Amino acid sequence: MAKLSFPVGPQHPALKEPENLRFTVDGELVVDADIRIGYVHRSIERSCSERNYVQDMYLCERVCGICSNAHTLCYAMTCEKLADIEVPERAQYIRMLMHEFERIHSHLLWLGVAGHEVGFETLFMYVWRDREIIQDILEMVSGNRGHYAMTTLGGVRYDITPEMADRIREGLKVLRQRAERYADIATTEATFLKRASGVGVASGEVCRSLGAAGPTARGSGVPFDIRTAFPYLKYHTVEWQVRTSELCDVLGRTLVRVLEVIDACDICLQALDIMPEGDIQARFPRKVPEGEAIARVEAQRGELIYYIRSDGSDVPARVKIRTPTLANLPVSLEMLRGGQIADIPIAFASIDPCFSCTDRMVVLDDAHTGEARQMTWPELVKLGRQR
Amino acid sequence: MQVVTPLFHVLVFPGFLFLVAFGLFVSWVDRKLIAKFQNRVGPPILQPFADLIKLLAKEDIIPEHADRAMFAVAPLIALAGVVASIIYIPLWAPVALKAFSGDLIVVVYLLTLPAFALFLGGWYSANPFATIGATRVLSQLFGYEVPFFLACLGPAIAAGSWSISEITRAQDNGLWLISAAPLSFAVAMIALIGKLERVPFDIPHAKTEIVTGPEVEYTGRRLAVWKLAFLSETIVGAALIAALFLGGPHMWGLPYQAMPAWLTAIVGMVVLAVKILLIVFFLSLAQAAMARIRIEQMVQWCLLWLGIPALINMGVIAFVIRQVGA
Amino acid sequence: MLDGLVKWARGKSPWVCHLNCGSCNGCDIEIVAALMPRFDLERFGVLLEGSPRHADVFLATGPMTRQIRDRVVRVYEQAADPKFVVAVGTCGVSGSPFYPGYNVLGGVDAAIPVDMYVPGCPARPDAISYGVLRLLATLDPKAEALVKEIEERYDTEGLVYTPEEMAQQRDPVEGARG
Amino acid sequence: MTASAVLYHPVVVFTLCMMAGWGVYALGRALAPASRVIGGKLKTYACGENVEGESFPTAYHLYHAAFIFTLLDVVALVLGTVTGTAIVWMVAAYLLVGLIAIVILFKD
Repeated sequence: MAKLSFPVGPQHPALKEPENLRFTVDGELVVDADIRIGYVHRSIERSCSERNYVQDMYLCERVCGICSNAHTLCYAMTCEKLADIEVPERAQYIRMLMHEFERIHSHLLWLGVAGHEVGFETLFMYVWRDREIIQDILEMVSGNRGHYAMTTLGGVRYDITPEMADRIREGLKVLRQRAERYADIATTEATFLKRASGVGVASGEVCRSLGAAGPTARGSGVPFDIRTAFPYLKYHTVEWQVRTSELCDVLGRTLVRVLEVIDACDICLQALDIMPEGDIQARFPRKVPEGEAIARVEAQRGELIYYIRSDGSDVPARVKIRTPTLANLPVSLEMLRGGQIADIPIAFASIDPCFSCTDRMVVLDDAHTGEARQMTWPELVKLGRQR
Repeated sequence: MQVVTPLFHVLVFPGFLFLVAFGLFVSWVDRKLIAKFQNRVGPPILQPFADLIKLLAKEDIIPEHADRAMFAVAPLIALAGVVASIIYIPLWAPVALKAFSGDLIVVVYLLTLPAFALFLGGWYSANPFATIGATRVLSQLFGYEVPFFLACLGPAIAAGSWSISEITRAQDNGLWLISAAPLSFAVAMIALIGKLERVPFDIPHAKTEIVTGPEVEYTGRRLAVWKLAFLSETIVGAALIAALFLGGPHMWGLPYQAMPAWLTAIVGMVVLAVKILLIVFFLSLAQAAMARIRIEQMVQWCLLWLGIPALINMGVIAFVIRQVGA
Repeated sequence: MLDGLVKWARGKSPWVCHLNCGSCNGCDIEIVAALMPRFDLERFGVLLEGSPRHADVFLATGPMTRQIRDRVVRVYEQAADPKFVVAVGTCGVSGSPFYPGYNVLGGVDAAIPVDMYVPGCPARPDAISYGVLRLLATLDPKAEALVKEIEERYDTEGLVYTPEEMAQQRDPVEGARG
Repeated sequence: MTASAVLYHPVVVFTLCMMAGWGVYALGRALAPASRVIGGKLKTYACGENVEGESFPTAYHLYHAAFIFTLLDVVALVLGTVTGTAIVWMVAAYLLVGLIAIVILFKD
């Protein structure tokens, strides 16, 4: 029988981002899946070595529009390690609040998109309506609906006033109720279950061996979370637990995310109560001492790692970003193979892919031997812009 | 007159123009209802009309590898099949414009034409997404068509006729056939969702999977004709179910004897319109409340949970008739 | 008469298609947010279409990366006339802040013609709605009244730029770069 | 046959409706701008990528559903043409065929 091969992306309604998946199908059955990335490669890592530490902050924030705060947080933590700066207590709490706000907004966004992928438009609309609550909170605190620019080197830029805290509490209480309702819908709606249960299966074993991160791994029963494994900020001062699910399918990942929204609300409510008064910024030097540092945070999609090497000037010698989507891609292809065409969008979306985080560039001298070479900035510009 | 009246009926009222106009209105009701269910404001009343005019005024593209004739004719077949069947469905009186023994079969088969046309249009678009969509259209047809047919046969056996007009007239006493064939009615409603390819059975058009399926390559006026075919199909399908199960244009309690002929016609039309809108309300509700399922789930589920109830209901009716008849 | 009808219909029924030219997702989620209950663009007849063949208005986001350029051009070509492009977000307008990067060719207009610019990082949903309405106002005189009403009630200064306004804004920058 | 009987015949009605649909095309042709072929406009839409090939045949795996559909549909059509008391037996036979078909379908 003829096998049909077709591309999904770069412009496809299921994908909000340009990436190219190529499928070979036998009827409705996916025989093979392959992925081609690089459409969103914007030369960020290299550009970081062209700008100073403060400017890089804004560039790293724009790696991704959904997890922008996780990127600035991780970047700032790395720089602070390099410069050996202690961040004030209150700033750490505010950073944690922002981190969790962003998790709420991102998980709700994902849940809505998951509804869209399986044709459940009403869930999509409802979730996104409720997501506006957290968007309002973010806007109130930082002044923008996305790219909050809240973290700064040595602390945070804005304080949370008591009036703000009250409004945050109100909003989070509503959101918590709504999240419980969505957990209920996800586990009881018959058509949603038909599409989520047993779809995109990746066992805990597979997730471990292919290095999956974040909710993708936790949805397969791998209880790994940077927030407990390598504690940072003030997570040890609040009560919460690492959510896992043994279902190993889309439903498991959905449940993990919805429960994490509830947890995030709890974390924020506790943090607002125990937050000490005090400074929100420490002074950060213009030049950073020579050395290298790594920081890792649990972004909403999984483990995010920043590596920075400093040569003692005000410009980093190298910034390297390892994003969770890159770690999750091999698992996602495992999920797609052997599935059905209809499951492609939801199974692929279940890792919450983010290609703006992921795209890299490799220049091969010789495509057969795979020999790579080093290029200078002008050479790169010439290569990239030539027509 | 002998020529003009039928032409008027086919092309203007209740045929082509009326069906399109009413279909546009009903599709606005549908979109508005869904918007309300989803907590939104929804489009203004003339929105479907504006969409239609805009589509007509767009450039027409035929992809280079598509079969030009098939690509052009497929939407027309779909539209014509749907519009033609309205002539045999009772609209303002319990008798249709043209009734003959077996017109139920003709209408049911005319209503399968859009599915076949969609298959042809998709297949000859020479596009991978359209091809997958086209095969899905056929697979889905296998799922809903038999239950729909069986469900329509329920009232036919109860009324002892294969003519829609006869079946509608049999309900003149106020006893709607939904009472005799409740299972068939439920099956017909669900199968209608499959026929109209709406959520949860919008599998051939699944936007996030295969873009829009068979009509992915269609632009401008050809897309407009597809849209017209789909929205007319909603009306005709709903009118057919109303005629078979809900007494068509008839409403108990209304003093038909005391009314002049023209008034009964208007009242009948309004009653039928209300019934159609109720059925559309059900369709919108289903669309708002459910996710799309997969094609093989759909086919299995339909044959099992629609086929068997329809068969059971048919068997019970046939058995009861035999007892009464004996 | 027919001409007026067509203009009215075009202004009333913009089906949008989302075109990501290498964006960071920030503007993309705000575009989706504009379709959601709070802003509900369907009031103005906006429908999100998947296939560019069905679309009238492209909402293009992001700096034009080298890899995506040819694909974007092809998708744009495959849409039926008349078609319009709204560049959403500061990256879509000029490629900033990625512009000096080796793989970034500039804004959306580096590859396809743009009919309206909506700056912002990310562009707000209300700004995107306003940008689409401004675009429609150039098609349909009736939509113009709506835009006037909005401009009277809110401060819309600098939310949206037409290509002419953008050219004026840009000139000094281009000079500095050149 | 009178003129009205001919004009209400399903085939004639169908043809008339086809012509009405053609009228919609004609109206569209009058309203739409002339087609300009530029670049890859006529190329197959595949998410912006280039796909090779002039047709995309695909495999099919729901043959059992197709088989049962054909079987039941033909029998239902036969049913539709019988009248009188024979229908009861026909329905019984049909029920039997239908149930057997469904058993076959869900056997595995």
